[in-house]
Amino acid sequence: MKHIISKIGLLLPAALLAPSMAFAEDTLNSGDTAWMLTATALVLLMTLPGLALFYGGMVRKKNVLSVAMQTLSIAALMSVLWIVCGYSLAFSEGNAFIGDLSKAFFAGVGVGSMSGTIPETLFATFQMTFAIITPVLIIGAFVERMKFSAVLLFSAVWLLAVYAPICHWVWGGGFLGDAGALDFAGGTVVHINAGVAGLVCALVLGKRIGYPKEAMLPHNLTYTLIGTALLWVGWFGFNAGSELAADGTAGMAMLVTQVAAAMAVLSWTFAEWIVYKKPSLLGACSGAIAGLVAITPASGFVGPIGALAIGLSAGLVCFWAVSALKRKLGYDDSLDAFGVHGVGGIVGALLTAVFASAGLGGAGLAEGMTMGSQLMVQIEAIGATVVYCAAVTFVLLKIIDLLLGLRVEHDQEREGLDITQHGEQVYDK
Amino acid sequence: MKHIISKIGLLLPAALLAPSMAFAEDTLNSGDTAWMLTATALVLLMTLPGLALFYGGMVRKKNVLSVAMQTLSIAALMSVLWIVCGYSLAFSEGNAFIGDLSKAFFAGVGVGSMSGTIPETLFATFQMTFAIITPVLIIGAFVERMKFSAVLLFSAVWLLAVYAPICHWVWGGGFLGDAGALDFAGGTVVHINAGVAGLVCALVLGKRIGYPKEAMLPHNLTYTLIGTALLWVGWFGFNAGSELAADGTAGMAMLVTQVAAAMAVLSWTFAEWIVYKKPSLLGACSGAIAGLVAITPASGFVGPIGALAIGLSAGLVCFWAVSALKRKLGYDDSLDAFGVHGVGGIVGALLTAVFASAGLGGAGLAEGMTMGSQLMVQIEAIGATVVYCAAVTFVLLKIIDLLLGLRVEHDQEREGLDITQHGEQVYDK
Amino acid sequence: MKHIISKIGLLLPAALLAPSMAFAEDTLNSGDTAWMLTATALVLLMTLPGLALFYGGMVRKKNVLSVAMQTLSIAALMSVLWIVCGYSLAFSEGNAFIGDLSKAFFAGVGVGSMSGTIPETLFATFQMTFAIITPVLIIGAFVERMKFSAVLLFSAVWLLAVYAPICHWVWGGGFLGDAGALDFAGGTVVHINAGVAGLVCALVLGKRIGYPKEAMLPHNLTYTLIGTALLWVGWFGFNAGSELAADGTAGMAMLVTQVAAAMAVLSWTFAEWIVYKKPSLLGACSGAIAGLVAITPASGFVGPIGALAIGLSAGLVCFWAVSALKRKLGYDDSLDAFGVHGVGGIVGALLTAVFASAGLGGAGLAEGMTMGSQLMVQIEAIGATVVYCAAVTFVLLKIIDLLLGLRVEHDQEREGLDITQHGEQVYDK
Amino acid sequence: MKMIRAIIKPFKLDDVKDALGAVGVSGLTVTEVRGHGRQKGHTELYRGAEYNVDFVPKTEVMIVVEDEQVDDVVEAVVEAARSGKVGDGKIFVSTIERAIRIRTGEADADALS
Amino acid sequence: MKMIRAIIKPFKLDDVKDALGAVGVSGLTVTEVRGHGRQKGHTELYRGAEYNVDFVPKTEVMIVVEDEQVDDVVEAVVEAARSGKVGDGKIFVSTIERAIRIRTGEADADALS
Amino acid sequence: MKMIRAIIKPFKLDDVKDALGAVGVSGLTVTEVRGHGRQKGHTELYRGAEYNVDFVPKTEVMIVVEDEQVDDVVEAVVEAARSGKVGDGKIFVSTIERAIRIRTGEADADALS
Ligand SMILES: Nc1ncnc2c1ncn2[C@@H]1O[C@H](COP(=O)(O)OP(=O)(O)O)[C@@H](O)[C@H]1O
Ligand SMILES: Nc1ncnc2c1ncn2[C@@H]1O[C@H](COP(=O)(O)OP(=O)(O)O)[C@@H](O)[C@H]1O
Ligand SMILES: Nc1ncnc2c1ncn2[C@@H]1O[C@H](COP(=O)(O)OP(=O)(O)O)[C@@H](O)[C@H]1O
Repeated sequence: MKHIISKIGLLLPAALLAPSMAFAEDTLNSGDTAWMLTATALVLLMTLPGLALFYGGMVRKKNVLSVAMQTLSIAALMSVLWIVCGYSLAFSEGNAFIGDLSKAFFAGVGVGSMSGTIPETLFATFQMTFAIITPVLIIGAFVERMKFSAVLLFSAVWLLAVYAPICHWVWGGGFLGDAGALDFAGGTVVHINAGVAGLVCALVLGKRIGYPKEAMLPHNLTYTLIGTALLWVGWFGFNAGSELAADGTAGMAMLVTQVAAAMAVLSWTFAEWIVYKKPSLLGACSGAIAGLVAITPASGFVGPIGALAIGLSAGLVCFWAVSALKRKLGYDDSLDAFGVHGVGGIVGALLTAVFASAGLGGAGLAEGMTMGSQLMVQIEAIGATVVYCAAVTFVLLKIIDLLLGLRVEHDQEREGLDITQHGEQVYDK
Repeated sequence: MKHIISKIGLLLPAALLAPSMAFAEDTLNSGDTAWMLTATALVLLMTLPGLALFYGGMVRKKNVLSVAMQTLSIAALMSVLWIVCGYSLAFSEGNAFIGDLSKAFFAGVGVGSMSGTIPETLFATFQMTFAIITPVLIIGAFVERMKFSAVLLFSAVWLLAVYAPICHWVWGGGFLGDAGALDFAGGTVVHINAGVAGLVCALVLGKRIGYPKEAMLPHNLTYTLIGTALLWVGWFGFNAGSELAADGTAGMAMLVTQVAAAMAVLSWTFAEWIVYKKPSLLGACSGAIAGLVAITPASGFVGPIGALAIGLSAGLVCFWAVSALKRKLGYDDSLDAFGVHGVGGIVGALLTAVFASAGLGGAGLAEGMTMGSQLMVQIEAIGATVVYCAAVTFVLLKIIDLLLGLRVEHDQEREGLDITQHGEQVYDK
Repeated sequence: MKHIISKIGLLLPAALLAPSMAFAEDTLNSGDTAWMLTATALVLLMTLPGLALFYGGMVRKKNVLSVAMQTLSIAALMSVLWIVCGYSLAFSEGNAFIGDLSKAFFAGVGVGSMSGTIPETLFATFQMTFAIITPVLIIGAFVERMKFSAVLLFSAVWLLAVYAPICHWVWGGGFLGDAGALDFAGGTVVHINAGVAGLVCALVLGKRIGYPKEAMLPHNLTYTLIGTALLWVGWFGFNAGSELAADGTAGMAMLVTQVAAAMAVLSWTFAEWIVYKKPSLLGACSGAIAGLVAITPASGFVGPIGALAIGLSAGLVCFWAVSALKRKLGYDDSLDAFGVHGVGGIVGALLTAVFASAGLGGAGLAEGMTMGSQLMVQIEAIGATVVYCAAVTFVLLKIIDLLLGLRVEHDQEREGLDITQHGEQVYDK
Repeated sequence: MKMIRAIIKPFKLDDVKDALGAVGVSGLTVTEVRGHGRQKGHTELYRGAEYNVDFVPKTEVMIVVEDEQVDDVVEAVVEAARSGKVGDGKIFVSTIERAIRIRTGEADADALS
Repeated sequence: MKMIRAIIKPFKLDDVKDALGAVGVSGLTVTEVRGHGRQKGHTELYRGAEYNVDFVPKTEVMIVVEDEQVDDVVEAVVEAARSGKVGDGKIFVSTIERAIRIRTGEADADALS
Repeated sequence: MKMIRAIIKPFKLDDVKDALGAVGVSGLTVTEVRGHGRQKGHTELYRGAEYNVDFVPKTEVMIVVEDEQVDDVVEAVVEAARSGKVGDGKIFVSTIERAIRIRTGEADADALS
């Protein structure tokens, strides 16, 4: 989204001059607006029902509804907070680290406000769907054991204390964007951020009772398949939508998104086939998500060859992360929020520096950047995100543990969160 | 859609002058057309599979397929009837109460016919998806007990005798539109209409055997969740599509749709948490739909603050309607077609008058309207719809009862409609 | 897509003159691009998760995941092959029978390359989704018994040896397109092609163990319903997207798609109601797909009346094909790839010649064509496709049988492909 | 002690449970089963292919009681589960030699709650 | 009367049903169960984590017949359910003291349809 | 031979299986059931309507062993399945007259693997 932001920058004064309740007909492009309306719907589809099903299918039957409920209510809560002050903290001018409250409650954002060639309301809603999915990604790390009240409180505070600033750093005019960090659609802001937060959650909350001794098989892999497919389709909105226009870059972003996802399905599947003798659907689904994560930061900058390379790497590296690495380190990141989103995001952020170069089919680096210097900027962005996110997430969890307690009681965990937290069961005759 | 209709009115002569089989390149806006193609797909998604799953997940296992089959075949039947004469009755000139048959079988509607900046075929298809979903909403009131043949006959006649005229009143040049009733995307035409028809169905058909003594638990809440999510995403097409253009109002409509739905999820969830001690997924899903229903009439007229207020109210009022009110009155509106769509629609129609005013962040009322006078117009529109819909629905049901009988036999109801009406079972090994 | 291709032909030189990495701002239409971005997402949705669920719901529980896995991994493999050389073979100049390798690895296709009014990357991705769905349609014929390795190898070779040439014949500048064959969105290229290949697969692989003696009931008809609905909605992208623009023809294509699908639901349902006494959901779903298949070649050429006729015919003829014809001939086309896609595609291809004529509400035949001569061209296109596809498919299967073996072992088939091929089970507690 | 297993129509479960409660039985275990008997199942049609579905969904209610309660229990079940139509089901009675309550280790009569 | 419970491989159910029909048994009740025995289950891998799935899906067929029919029934089931591979299952026979047909109240031999 | 049927809490199944392995039992058959007893179920609320869910999910473990093993098996199950809370379940023991291994036709003691 980087270079778009500067476009917006240029157009912003014009938009501000326009009377806020009238159509600024001169700058609105109906084609771009049409695409962004669609892209916003697609990104929401990723969370609802995409992630709810992707994650919900992987937990045990007694916890399916709790995953769905966490997804739905986090989505609702983030939407409201985005209106209240999240958008303002991320995208108003502020300083290099955080925005200000000038747009709290969408003050001054009317029907006629523009953001580049699209209405600002639409830009804000599109961004809202990113602010929704990021905290929901984190729940993959702590499902089946965290209290519902603690989940809500954690997500709310995390949005304001971690997501909004990092989003500002990269896309909102903050120091990482200024430094030239390339993150087209959220490899750093969304995926590394959520992955690292997930890892911290997994470590602070501890393992599920019985892990890893008891078999904790996915309850319904069809749900996981549906979730994967909707995430994939929705990701077109995520990546090609981050161009904020219906143009050649959006077309290329869609193409490379498809290619990287496909290649990662193949690399994960074949790796599994070779190592464990059987290629599994869960593996193929995991590969798809890994590829989609990794192409996210790169999607506006690389070409099909870059996408093949990124997909290939993401499939192999994430496969290794969730099977070998996780087992070795022994934490219980239940649905691999870190192994897929954290690791895949890092792979993508680094390879963006490589394959963005025009020589490898990419859109080319900014003037004065070399592959090496770009790589340094990417590492800086990853590093800043990892350190800040890990530290603040840790502190937030500790505070919430004191206030509410993080985990449900032993017997509640045994009986399942659906009945004990929500008073419901997923199936009946 | 109100003010759009007048836009169309202005453009219509131009469109009619254009030779019907040639492209009227001068007026077609490809961006608006792109968005409306998408919006049409999104609204169809609300019914297929959205409503089929939302409703199907809430009935007992023995009736899941019957809900799906009713949804699918009503959708098909309404589509064909819309071509035959439904569209013409709703949207051709006619008089203040009903259109005429000048566009029956889409006479004169060709590839080059325009409706504002989009092809008329597209406008008609978009409207068709509204004519599909409205009768399907009604089935929520009578599932698990109505004969399939009676369902089809009722839906067909209801479309022509109730939906088409009321649609004409509000959007087709009829008396309610002329009076200045605000119904951007169908709070009155779709939701109040369907809700009231549902209530009449529930009263005429009577309770399900065993209601309310036997536990009638939702068979599969995952289906309900998927349905809710697809309804939500599709609703972007419903509301932002009702602008019939990709512009600032569409962007705002999408934003307020998201905000109201989110706020209603929270208000229903917290109300349930306080009253019944546990926040349930079914509650959160119900809240989402309630909020979406209530923002529907308001979506092109209010701002984010209005959306927060409308969502908050809808969640609380509908929660009260389906838990306290329904129990008190004792009818068996099985899946709360009235409690959610009827009541939510009324809440929305009334609050539209309030939050449309510029002082509260809305787009402003028409010249000469005050909040009070607008409220009176809204009440008039609600009143006309409730009375006409209730009366005609009642008569239709009584006639169909004589012709075919409305309810399946006692034993068929016990055994379930899937086997007895459709010869199928939902699961097998 | 026929007449579009010629449009592109005219525009191509301009696009080629444009510097490949810069925006060719003068020709890109953002509205058309917005619609095609959406349409591409919609067509992918048809396969993932559409077809996976449509087919997956109809097999037995022990094979659900294998269907999903085949769908997902074929989709991935076709995507990568499309980049490598599939797109080039289908759409580069070459000769009348096949393209060349000039666009292998998307050589020369950059951010600025145009294809008509949209980016070429987008055109290629849209076409990729067609190349994905066609081999996946075929699996319906051989599910529950084919080896996973053989499935992958077969799909890969079939794409290059059968799909790419036939696609070139019709849309890529080949002899059928030149002869004036009408195939707007893939009746011949996609559906007849997949249907015939499926029939050959069913014949070469032979029947499933126990067929037709044992009851092989659909495992979960809800999945089939979801799949049907997503196919339907996605088909709007397939058909209206094949216009490659957001214009009046796209609007009409969407309308006739809806009408034909709806009419076929009704005709299949009522046929079943009369013949077998009960209208089933599976019948209604099958009817929807049959109608969608049959309108595919016609969708840019016919009007609503033509669509009603095509839907009516498709519902009845396909109903007869899958119930009477299949039983008589005795092959085990497990999920009716031939009965629905092959037969429906032929019905549609023939009726396109009839209802494209202006007198019957269509867009009119090309200059010099009569209904009779157009019918002859259609028959030529069908004939060429059937013969070539059947012959090459047969040879490929025989070779793969020698190399890998086509069928899983007897006991593996009994136990199910999920466990034996993929080491997974669809449900757990 | 006797074990009474009643195979009944699924929708009669609520009535049977109430009837058992009325004769003082509070412990029971329920299993979803499928049955084949005089009630012959039915044919289902899938895309024109006719399949015999030979098994009808039934519910098995299993109750262990002391010997003197058997007659009451059987009678209660027969009353509550009867619809008079074919397929109403069967009751089978057999002997149980020991019963143990896991929680307390109580045996036999004391174990039956 | 005897109760015969056969734990068999699920895909053998059709054959067993037919074989029972051939020896004059028409009433039977079927339950989905999971079994553990010599056939040891298998390991499943989910994202690299290896889990033992100790239980294999089995089908229990329960038939109540008069004493003199037991041998025929056992033989029929053994014939029909055997594949010769480990996991073919077991048959257990026990005594039933009373049988009642709910619909008519008929008892014992008359109750077995 | 005796048939031991233990109705236990579902999440205790792994522990029970291990405990049975420890006393030399390797064959067992498991069924998902629902139980009603002192543990009374709970109410669920759906859109404000309160429903009694009278039946709690339970797991039935069925083991056939030779007579002399019964005590060990019962003890093992009691140990492994006890949580001390209401609803821990019950064990019922009855007599089996014949056992046949389908694969080999072996009978009785030999049939129990
Ligand atoms: N001999 C039997 N052994 C085991 N189960 C039986 C037997 N006979 C009947 N059943 C069970 O009882 C159910 C009802 O029996 P059925 O013959 O259909 O009705 P009815 O007893 O009313 O004549 C069957 O579906 C089956 O589950
Ligand atoms: N002692 C037993 N008690 C209860 N069920 C048993 C027992 N032994 C075996 N079974 C059941 O029989 C099934 C088949 O037994 P198994 O030992 O795997 O095969 P086989 O009998 O062919 O050697 C098991 O899966 C289990 O359900
Ligand atoms: N008399 C009985 N007959 C059959 N099953 C019983 C009987 N009593 C209890 N059960 C089964 O045992 C389970 C546990 O019994 P319950 O009374 O809840 O706990 P506890 O035995 O710990 O007091 C019940 O859910 C039911 O499945």
